[in-house]
Amino acid sequence: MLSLETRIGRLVLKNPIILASGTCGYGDGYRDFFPAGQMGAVVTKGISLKPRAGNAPPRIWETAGGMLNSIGLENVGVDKFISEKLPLLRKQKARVVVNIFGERREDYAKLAERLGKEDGINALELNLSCPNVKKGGLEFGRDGRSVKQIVWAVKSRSGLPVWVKLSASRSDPAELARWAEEAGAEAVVISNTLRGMAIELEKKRPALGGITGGLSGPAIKPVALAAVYEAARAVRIPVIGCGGICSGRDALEFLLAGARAVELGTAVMANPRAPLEILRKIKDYLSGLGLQSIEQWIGTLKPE
Amino acid sequence: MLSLETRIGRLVLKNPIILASGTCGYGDGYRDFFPAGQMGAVVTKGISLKPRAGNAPPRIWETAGGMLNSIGLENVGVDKFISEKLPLLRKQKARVVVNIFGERREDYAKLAERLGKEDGINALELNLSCPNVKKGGLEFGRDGRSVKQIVWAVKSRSGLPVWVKLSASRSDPAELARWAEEAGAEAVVISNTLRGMAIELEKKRPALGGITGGLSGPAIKPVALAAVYEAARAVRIPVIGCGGICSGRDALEFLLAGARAVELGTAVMANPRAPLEILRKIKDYLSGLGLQSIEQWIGTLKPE
Amino acid sequence: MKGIYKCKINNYHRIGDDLYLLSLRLSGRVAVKPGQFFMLRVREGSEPLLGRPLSWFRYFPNRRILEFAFQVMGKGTEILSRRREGGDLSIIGPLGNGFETKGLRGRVLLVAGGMGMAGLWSLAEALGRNPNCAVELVWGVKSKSRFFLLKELSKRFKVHPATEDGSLGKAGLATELVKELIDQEGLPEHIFACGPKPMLKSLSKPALSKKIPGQVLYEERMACGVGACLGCAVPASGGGYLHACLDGPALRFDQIDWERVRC
Amino acid sequence: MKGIYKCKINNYHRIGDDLYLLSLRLSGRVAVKPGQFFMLRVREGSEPLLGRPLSWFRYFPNRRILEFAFQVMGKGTEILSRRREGGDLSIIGPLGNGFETKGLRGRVLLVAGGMGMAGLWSLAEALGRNPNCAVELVWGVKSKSRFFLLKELSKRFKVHPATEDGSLGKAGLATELVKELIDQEGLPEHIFACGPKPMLKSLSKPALSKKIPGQVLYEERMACGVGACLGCAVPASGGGYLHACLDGPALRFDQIDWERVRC
Ligand SMILES: Cc1cc2nc3c(=O)[nH]c(=O)nc-3n(C[C@H](O)[C@H](O)[C@H](O)COP(=O)(O)OP(=O)(O)OC[C@H]3O[C@@H](n4cnc5c(N)ncnc54)[C@H](O)[C@@H]3O)c2cc1C
Ligand SMILES: Cc1cc2nc3c(=O)[nH]c(=O)nc-3n(C[C@H](O)[C@H](O)[C@H](O)COP(=O)(O)OP(=O)(O)OC[C@H]3O[C@@H](n4cnc5c(N)ncnc54)[C@H](O)[C@@H]3O)c2cc1C
Ligand SMILES: Cc1cc2nc3c(=O)[nH]c(=O)nc-3n(C[C@H](O)[C@H](O)[C@H](O)COP(=O)(O)O)c2cc1C
Ligand SMILES: Cc1cc2nc3c(=O)[nH]c(=O)nc-3n(C[C@H](O)[C@H](O)[C@H](O)COP(=O)(O)O)c2cc1C
Ligand code: FES
Ligand code: FES
Repeated sequence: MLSLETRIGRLVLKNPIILASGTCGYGDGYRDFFPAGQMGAVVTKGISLKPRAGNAPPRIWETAGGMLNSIGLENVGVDKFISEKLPLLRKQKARVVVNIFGERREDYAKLAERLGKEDGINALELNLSCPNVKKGGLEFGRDGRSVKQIVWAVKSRSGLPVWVKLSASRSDPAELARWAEEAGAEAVVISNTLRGMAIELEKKRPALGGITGGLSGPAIKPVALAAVYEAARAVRIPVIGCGGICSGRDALEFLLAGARAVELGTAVMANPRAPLEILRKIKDYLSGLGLQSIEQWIGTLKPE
Repeated sequence: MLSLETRIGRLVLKNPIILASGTCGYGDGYRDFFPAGQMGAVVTKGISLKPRAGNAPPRIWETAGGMLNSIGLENVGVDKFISEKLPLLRKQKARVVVNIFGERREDYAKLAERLGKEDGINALELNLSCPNVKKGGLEFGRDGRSVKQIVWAVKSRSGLPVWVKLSASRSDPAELARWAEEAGAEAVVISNTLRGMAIELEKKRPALGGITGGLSGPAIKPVALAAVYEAARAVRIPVIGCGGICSGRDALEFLLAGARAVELGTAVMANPRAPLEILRKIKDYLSGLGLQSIEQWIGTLKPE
Repeated sequence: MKGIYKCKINNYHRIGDDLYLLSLRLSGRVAVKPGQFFMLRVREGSEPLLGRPLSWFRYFPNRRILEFAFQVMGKGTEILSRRREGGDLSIIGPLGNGFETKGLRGRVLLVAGGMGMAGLWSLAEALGRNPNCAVELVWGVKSKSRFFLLKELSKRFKVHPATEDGSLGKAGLATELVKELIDQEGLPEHIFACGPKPMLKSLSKPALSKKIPGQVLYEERMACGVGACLGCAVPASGGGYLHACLDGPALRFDQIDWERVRC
Repeated sequence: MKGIYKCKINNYHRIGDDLYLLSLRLSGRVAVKPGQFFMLRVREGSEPLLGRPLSWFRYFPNRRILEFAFQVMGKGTEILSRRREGGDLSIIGPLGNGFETKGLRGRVLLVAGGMGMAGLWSLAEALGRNPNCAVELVWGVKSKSRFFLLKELSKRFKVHPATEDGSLGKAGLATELVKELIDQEGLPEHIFACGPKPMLKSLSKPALSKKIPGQVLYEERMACGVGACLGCAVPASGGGYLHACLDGPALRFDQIDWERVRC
């Protein structure tokens, strides 16, 4: 029997498939299609201290092999998240990772303190790489020292495992992963969307209401894969791969490059059955190779 | 009559279509398909002081909406370039831009000195953003101070207009564009390829001989467009757009976002007729709007 | 219940210029309300990535036939227009809230702009079965080749056609015709509208100022269609945003901040 | 001369398992040498981005018919296999150097691995017309369903077939059969080979050690096909790289540094 269990710091996931932040609502967006509990973990939409309305529409635009979004981190805010969303999530028997986002450094610490007191949260994922907001996010994620400070603050205030989400856009994720590791992060997630833009030619205006947005989907897969490969060589903490993973083969490639788990975003929106299909393919493939455990696959890319 | 003339610093191009470095040989790679002289300019393959053999094959790999290359800056070296390639180029009646690349900062200065003495070169394009070599290139392109030093050295040693080629991969092109401007660059070219990677699953090995490579083609268009849009707002020197431009509409979008010219790479390899088709489409579209000059189009994206 | 349905393409009909009627055979039954929609997976290779939202058009539960009417607009609908009969197609739905029709009575005006008729057809049929309602339709299109099944519709309802080029019916926009109708025949009890945003926006003015109760089928770009991505934002009259795939696509005129609706 | 040719798809034939013979009608004449190839544009939307290199298979100048034989390997060839007769197809070529056949005489051995026969067919025909040459073919495939037009070939040449599963001819690899042939009948004057890299690499050993002059048709991934991108690097025996689309694809065994050839 093949074991798909994968350890991310203190946390053991029953399999390496995670639903990525912002693409599965507050973790339960696909309850009509599959039980979240079948996933290794689910990550909530990014939560901020105050509720955020998000950016003006249009917020979604398709591009070659990918899509842009400029949601602008619309969310209900931490209070309502705790009172209304978390209770539902607790019922789902899934590992719950809460993605948090702040405009100022202190915001992360405050969010950590609030969420650290709640039951049913298995880890915090720090969004230090959102291209869709003016302040915070990407800015912090480009400066090693800020990354370190924020990770440290969140870790000490919440007591929860801290995952740091980085982007291969305009910063070097392997370098930043080192800072995150130093500060005690238990995993880095690579990559968030890449900053991008589309234009409506006939109307001579930006296609997105937020002008620029974040590129996700198959188009960015090679970029994310390179970053994961390099980060996995740069740090000892687990790297979680994310970016354009749409098939079992894609997921197997990220694991081969050194990721200990993968997050799925765009793929699930395009096909709610994708997570289960991908899980099945991983099982079949690794069993076909006669492996006992996914550990025998992770990071075994031939160096040459 | 519509004028397509566009001014890039000291240089006037008869139209905004430029063949990008590395995708048209030493500027004359498509002589069997169209005269290079019909382009606004051609940019040569990156030239280094010494000849370079380049990376091990495979060097080309297709990805969703794009392609990876890891040529590794194979080139004949500056001596042979001057003796064998430049004479052919001079005959082509095209604006000639020589792309140069160094492993150390001094290399750029030495190249500038050599090339500054030659006739038939209209500008130097500094590759500060190649993801395909271990030393130099991308490293310099991530650090503003290095950019400034190199630009200054090349400018003063060659006397030629200096274009700086940046990447939206792991650095902020708008920020670096400011450094380039300060140092006296006459244009910035955005963007080079994005660092990426592919894996051959069945063989458990990197698909490219060079392990990682550079992503180009439609997949990166949104990333390049965002970077061009932002850089055009950050500097007063001309921005030249590059990245996934495959159609007249794509080119018109980059111009709208503020680019004063565009470079075509992957599109030409996929279809040698692309440059002329794109030029025609631009003409038809702008004439259709009743414009007299492409100046009336460049940078006129509605702000909102 | 929301689900993924693997369907067989039963048949295709061209019903006008770039207009198609797609008939699917479902594997099981489905409960659909007028105003609800499905996401159709048209993907070939990695493009187009996302599903395409289409209102269901007609449903024949006994034969398990679900129909969609669509216009070729871009890549996705183009691919859809050349899929083969007998082929497979995955659809996700039914999605969204559907129109609110409880307690409806009196004169009801349905206003369709172009392909918007596809979103109102099922509503018209449902209201047609309601003895308390008198259904009237205003349907505006660019040119008469953009009408589809107009004869069938006209047999069953009072239809006021309008064409921008005057090739059939009233020359002008649907909204102009609505204004005339109101001037001549008074306010209807309820308005339902579906069409391009400029039409809906212009319709919102008389609807709100004259306090005619009404609902629109609001089309916004979607990624997931199931409320998971917050992509389909609709400016809400109270500030912030509603979400077309969850709170809508059927929304009351007064739920929307029309000032912030970009056309 | 190299050029872009807009062709009409004249017809398609399935010639084996996943094997197709594609016949194109050119708008003009073209001068082709055995060993040269064309880049076929199979793009639909933005995928697949790049052209696909295929050796020309047969050419009938009077009817302006150019044929390609190909195996479905991935996305590009799959699309190519379902293009419709009568449709348009853009091809770029003829590209590459072609085989060197000047002054050739005596026993000439052509060694094909699988679909590699597509690259040697035109050469066999040309050499067959050379009265100074005695052409012999070794053709190895996985299983007999991978042979195509074998009967036609066998009528005109001495063909030694081999299959890995033993379903036809000798059981084993083409290279093993070549070794046997050499042992039994002595060294040929010249070897031409086309097939997967492991086959070429293994063939290079006897060819180089026994100093049999020979050429291979070397397949490498290409972006431009015209020498503009330096993508199609082949490890050169003198160090550095040759380029398959410019210096090749026909290369002498001794031009290549087989140690550095990755399989
Ligand atoms: C709830 C709802 C119901 C709809 N019902 C119908 C219907 O019954 N019949 C019909 O013909 N059309 C309907 N539409 C519009 C239809 O979804 C678009 O015409 C279609 O998605 C265009 O896809 P494309 O690939 O051909 O065009 P492209 O322009 O290539 O599409 C690019 C992207 O934009 C999106 N998009 C483009 N136009 C629209 C639009 N008007 N609304 C939302 N997204 C859009 C696409 O889904 C895709 O993600 C409906 C839209 C919504 C939101
Ligand atoms: C000079 C030359 C002549 C050829 N002649 C023939 C022929 O006559 N008949 C035939 O069936 N095949 C021939 N091939 C191989 C053929 O080009 C590939 O099988 C084809 O490109 C596969 O494309 P795909 O999209 O189906 O596969 P995919 O695997 O999806 O292709 C992905 C990418 O890899 C490239 N690629 C994959 N396999 C090869 C290969 N073996 N060589 C070069 N590039 C490859 C593709 O061009 C594409 O860029 C030739 C190759 C070369 C270089
Ligand atoms: C609609 C949308 C909303 C997203 N929201 C968030 C978010 O709130 N926080 C975050 O860290 N990442 C967010 N992301 C990024 C995704 O979690 C993921 O990192 C990215 O989309 C790349 O993966 P993919 O290609 O599989 O989608 C969002 C992505 C999309 C497409
Ligand atoms: C095969 C290949 C070789 C390249 N070589 C160079 C180079 O030598 N110097 C350079 O500055 N850019 C080089 N580039 C980058 C291109 O000039 C261009 O910036 C990039 O491909 C993005 O544009 P595109 O999407 O239009 O191809 C190369 C790109 C490719 C695909
Ligand atoms: S489309 Fe995803 S929330 Fe509506
Ligand atoms: S494929 Fe571009 S040089 Fe050979």
